[in-house]
Amino acid sequence: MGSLSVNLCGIELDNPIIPASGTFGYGYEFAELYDINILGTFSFKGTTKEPRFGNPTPRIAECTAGMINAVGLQNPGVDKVIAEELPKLKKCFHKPVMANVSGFSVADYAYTCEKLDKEDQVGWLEVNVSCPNVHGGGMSFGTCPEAAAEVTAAVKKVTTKPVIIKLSPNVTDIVSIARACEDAGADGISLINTLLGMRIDLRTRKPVIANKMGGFSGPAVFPVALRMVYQVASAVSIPVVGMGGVSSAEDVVEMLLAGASAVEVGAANLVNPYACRDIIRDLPGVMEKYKIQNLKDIIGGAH
Amino acid sequence: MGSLSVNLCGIELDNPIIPASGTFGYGYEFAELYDINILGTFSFKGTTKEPRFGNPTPRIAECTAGMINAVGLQNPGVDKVIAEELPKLKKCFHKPVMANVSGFSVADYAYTCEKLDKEDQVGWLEVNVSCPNVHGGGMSFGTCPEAAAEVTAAVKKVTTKPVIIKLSPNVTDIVSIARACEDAGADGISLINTLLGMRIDLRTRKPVIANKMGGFSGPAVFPVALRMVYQVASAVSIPVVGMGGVSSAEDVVEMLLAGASAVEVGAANLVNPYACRDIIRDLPGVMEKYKIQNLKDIIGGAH
Amino acid sequence: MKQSIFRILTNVPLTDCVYKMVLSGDTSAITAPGQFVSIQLAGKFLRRPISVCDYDKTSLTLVYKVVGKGTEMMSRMVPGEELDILTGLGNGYDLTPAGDKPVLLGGGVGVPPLYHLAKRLTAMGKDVTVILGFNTGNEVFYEEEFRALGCRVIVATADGSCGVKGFATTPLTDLDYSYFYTCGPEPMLKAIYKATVTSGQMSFEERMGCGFGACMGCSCKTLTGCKRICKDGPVMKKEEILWDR
Amino acid sequence: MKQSIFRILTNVPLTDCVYKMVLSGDTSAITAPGQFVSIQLAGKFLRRPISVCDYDKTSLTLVYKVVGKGTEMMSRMVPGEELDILTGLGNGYDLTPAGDKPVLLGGGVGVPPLYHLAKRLTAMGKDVTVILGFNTGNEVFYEEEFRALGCRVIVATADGSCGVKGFATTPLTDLDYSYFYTCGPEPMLKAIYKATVTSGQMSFEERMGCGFGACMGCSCKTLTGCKRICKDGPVMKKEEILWDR
Repeated sequence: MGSLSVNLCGIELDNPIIPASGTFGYGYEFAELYDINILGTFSFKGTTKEPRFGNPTPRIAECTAGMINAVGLQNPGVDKVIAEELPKLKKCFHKPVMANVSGFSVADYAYTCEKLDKEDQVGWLEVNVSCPNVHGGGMSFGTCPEAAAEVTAAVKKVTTKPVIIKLSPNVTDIVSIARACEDAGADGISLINTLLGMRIDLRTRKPVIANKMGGFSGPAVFPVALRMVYQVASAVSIPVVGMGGVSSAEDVVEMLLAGASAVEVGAANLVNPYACRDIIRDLPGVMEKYKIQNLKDIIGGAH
Repeated sequence: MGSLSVNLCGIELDNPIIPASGTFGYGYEFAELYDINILGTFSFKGTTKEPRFGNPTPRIAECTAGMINAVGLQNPGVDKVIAEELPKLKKCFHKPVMANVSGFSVADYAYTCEKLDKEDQVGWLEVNVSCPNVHGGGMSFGTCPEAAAEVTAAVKKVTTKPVIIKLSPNVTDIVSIARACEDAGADGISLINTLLGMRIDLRTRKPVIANKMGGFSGPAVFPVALRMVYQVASAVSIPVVGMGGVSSAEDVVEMLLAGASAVEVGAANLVNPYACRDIIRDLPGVMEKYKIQNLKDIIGGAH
Repeated sequence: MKQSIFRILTNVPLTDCVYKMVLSGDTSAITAPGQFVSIQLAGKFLRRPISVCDYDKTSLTLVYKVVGKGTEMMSRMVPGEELDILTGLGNGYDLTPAGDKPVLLGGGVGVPPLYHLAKRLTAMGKDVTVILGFNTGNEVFYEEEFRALGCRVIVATADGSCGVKGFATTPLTDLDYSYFYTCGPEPMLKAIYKATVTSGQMSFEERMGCGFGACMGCSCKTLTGCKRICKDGPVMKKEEILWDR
Repeated sequence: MKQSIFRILTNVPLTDCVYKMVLSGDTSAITAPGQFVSIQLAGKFLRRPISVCDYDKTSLTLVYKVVGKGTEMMSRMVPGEELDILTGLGNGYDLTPAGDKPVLLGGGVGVPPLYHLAKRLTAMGKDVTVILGFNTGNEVFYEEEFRALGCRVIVATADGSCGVKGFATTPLTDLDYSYFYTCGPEPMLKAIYKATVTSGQMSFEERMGCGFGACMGCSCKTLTGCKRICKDGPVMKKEEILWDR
């Protein structure tokens, strides 16, 4: 049997499967369901400088082949994450983990990244400049090349760990933003974050989500995600982490062919808590069906 | 029973249902299936100055809850449309029709619109500045407020008919583009055109579509479409025509609540040729269920 | 929590829009009354969370109201059909503080989770009173089922068309009880919070993403910190509830 | 064109990956051999276009190859299940120019639409030769069915494991025929275009959007202008074909 291993910014992964931030908590809830050490790694809940409760509820709306969420970066804040969550995480996960960071100013991002940089188990910093659910926050950095570059440069100054910038799909020109991050020193790009979406309740005639709009994810967004991964992978020379609606081993292979070096799985974890385990189980069969020896070999194969 | 009628740029429609351009030809194929005069109106196949064969095949890729097309504005050119298609259309459709126009330069748009302006049956000009499938064409106008405004102004000069600008969703700030069109004299905005998407064939390891990428439509895009309709409707004072994944009478009501004055139905016509007939048939029942007296009354109701 | 396949044994209407579905399958993950299950439905992205009405080693009883396309789909299912279900979700009711004369208050579709609770409390020899609140008489269900357990059952309808005229709180005034358990719409829970003179437990509802604590979609603030309705709830102690969430 | 519901009567494999499905329903919209139908499948957005193998007033026979998830779904369907089908799509074969000794050439899954054509031609008293091309012997199907119609049947396999070693064109060289009809993969069609000495008709394949001429998804250039494979085709006259499309 061939190899599932891939390399992400110098760190070898047993396989390219990475549960996406915000769909896997800090890991330990899922560790009750299966041994999460079978994962390539996972990206933990988006962490900010200060604790956040997030947005009012309802925060969730269902859509055809997907869902909208407007959680709004609920998290206990970086100090509590380091003091309380990471120790629990360490007990059930023994590989380098991806630390997902959000902020409301360049200084915020730098502050939080500098603290997480000191944590041995943190293998990568995934810097989210694309949260659609915080007003005047995250997303504005991800919709302008200069701002994204500024955040990238500030974070690179405070860490020696690989920095992966997570981009928003709600932009006219994803390539210019990815290039700006690469030029500013980013070690990788991950995309796509959620598409800004909305639903209205016909009974109440009001938006379903208290925050009106939210981030749309699920299989419905896969073709948009794949297109952007393909565009960015052909424009930058740093690794790309593909995500957006990935729910099967076939989707993973399609993302790798588009140019992704690894693949994050998000909404699928919420409807099937065993989604990532199942994908890892199914990959060898799919590789055999499509005559793929090693997953590494097909990265960017469609270009 | 209440009324289904709505008003679009001064022209009364029996109901808000409008088959979208490129999914209904010039009407007569569907006239063999049902009396298309039950429609509010329809937007005919995108017409350009010169004849176009369009893109090489394959032009179609299937997705979860949607499809990608890369037809590339195949049409016989405005002269032949006026000489051959409109007379056939006139035989089976007796209401004002929406003329959909694309171009590759501001002059193109003006030329084609000026010719169609002289056709009595043309009620509205829907100017497509958002085709994702023609290189250096259509879409570039739709991703920049100044360019969209320039096209709008040029078209307004050559016609007295209502001009509706059809916008692309593949932008960072849909509102600024809609406002620029309104300021340039647009009588209405229609959105969304398709999202740029892609699929890769795992067997061939190449893009499914010969043109690599194409326009993604179908129920999957509905939440993004609804969000943009809501944003634009609250930012402009001209009528908005909502479209994007609409497949049921419930979807139509949701679009009206978001602020659409009328609703275009696209991909649904391709999988169910009777989709628009069925939606019109189902609307009274849905109105009764949600206690809606007249459809006009609920336009923008969710704001 | 456990993911497994259940087979429908029966699926019958109790009222115009409330149905009772009995399924056979592995219920080993269900540990307390008041927990819920989450059901995958063909063509729907999110699972449907439904409270557990009753269960034994091999069977599961769900009483659900048809409110949308998903539950309507469920109402059309027939015996023999299979469903992918996550079981053992949520914390459920804690029986230890019940005392000897607990009262259970259910409003509309909030009634079902109280049934297995009543079964357990009566089995413990408690003197159980059940108050069932509905809008009108033809919405009433499970009155006889609770009686058959040996509970004192009081029905209250807003329009007085059946039982006491009023709300679930109405009969409380002249009732002697040691503790309360309730489930129902939030306005009713607020009224019960005010009307009750003892401590108790309340089961809450919220739009959920995952149903098992991963997505933070159903978070709420309490006097003891942030809680996830799906994982740390749906049952909360009266003492920790913060209404202005 | 007509949209209606068909009920599956039988659905059996003919080879490892080719299945024969017989359905009952309203076939009144089918007007010529070589037309196709378009099938809606649960969970799939686009319909699946499948050529008509045979039909009478009340029944429809489809012979299809499992190539993806959609056709695999079809292969698992059982008698009694219902399908939403658009019938009477495409132009179909024109029988008038057949002459008295027509030859029919089918390649792999291109064989089925030739069956009803052969039935009609033999019923007209024509002397029909059918050449069936496959890669290897265990892929061969419908040889006996064509014989039962009274056709002369020649099987050709690329590896020679059954019948003549070679392609569908191989037996043509020393065959006397008045006209040809063919359906199969494009490389085979090109070979037949070159090898045939008479006029004829060829049926083409393309990824389709709607299947009834609305979306321009399957357009191609011909010597007589732009054509839609789904509506103006799938059958084209040899004389109008432009290979460099």
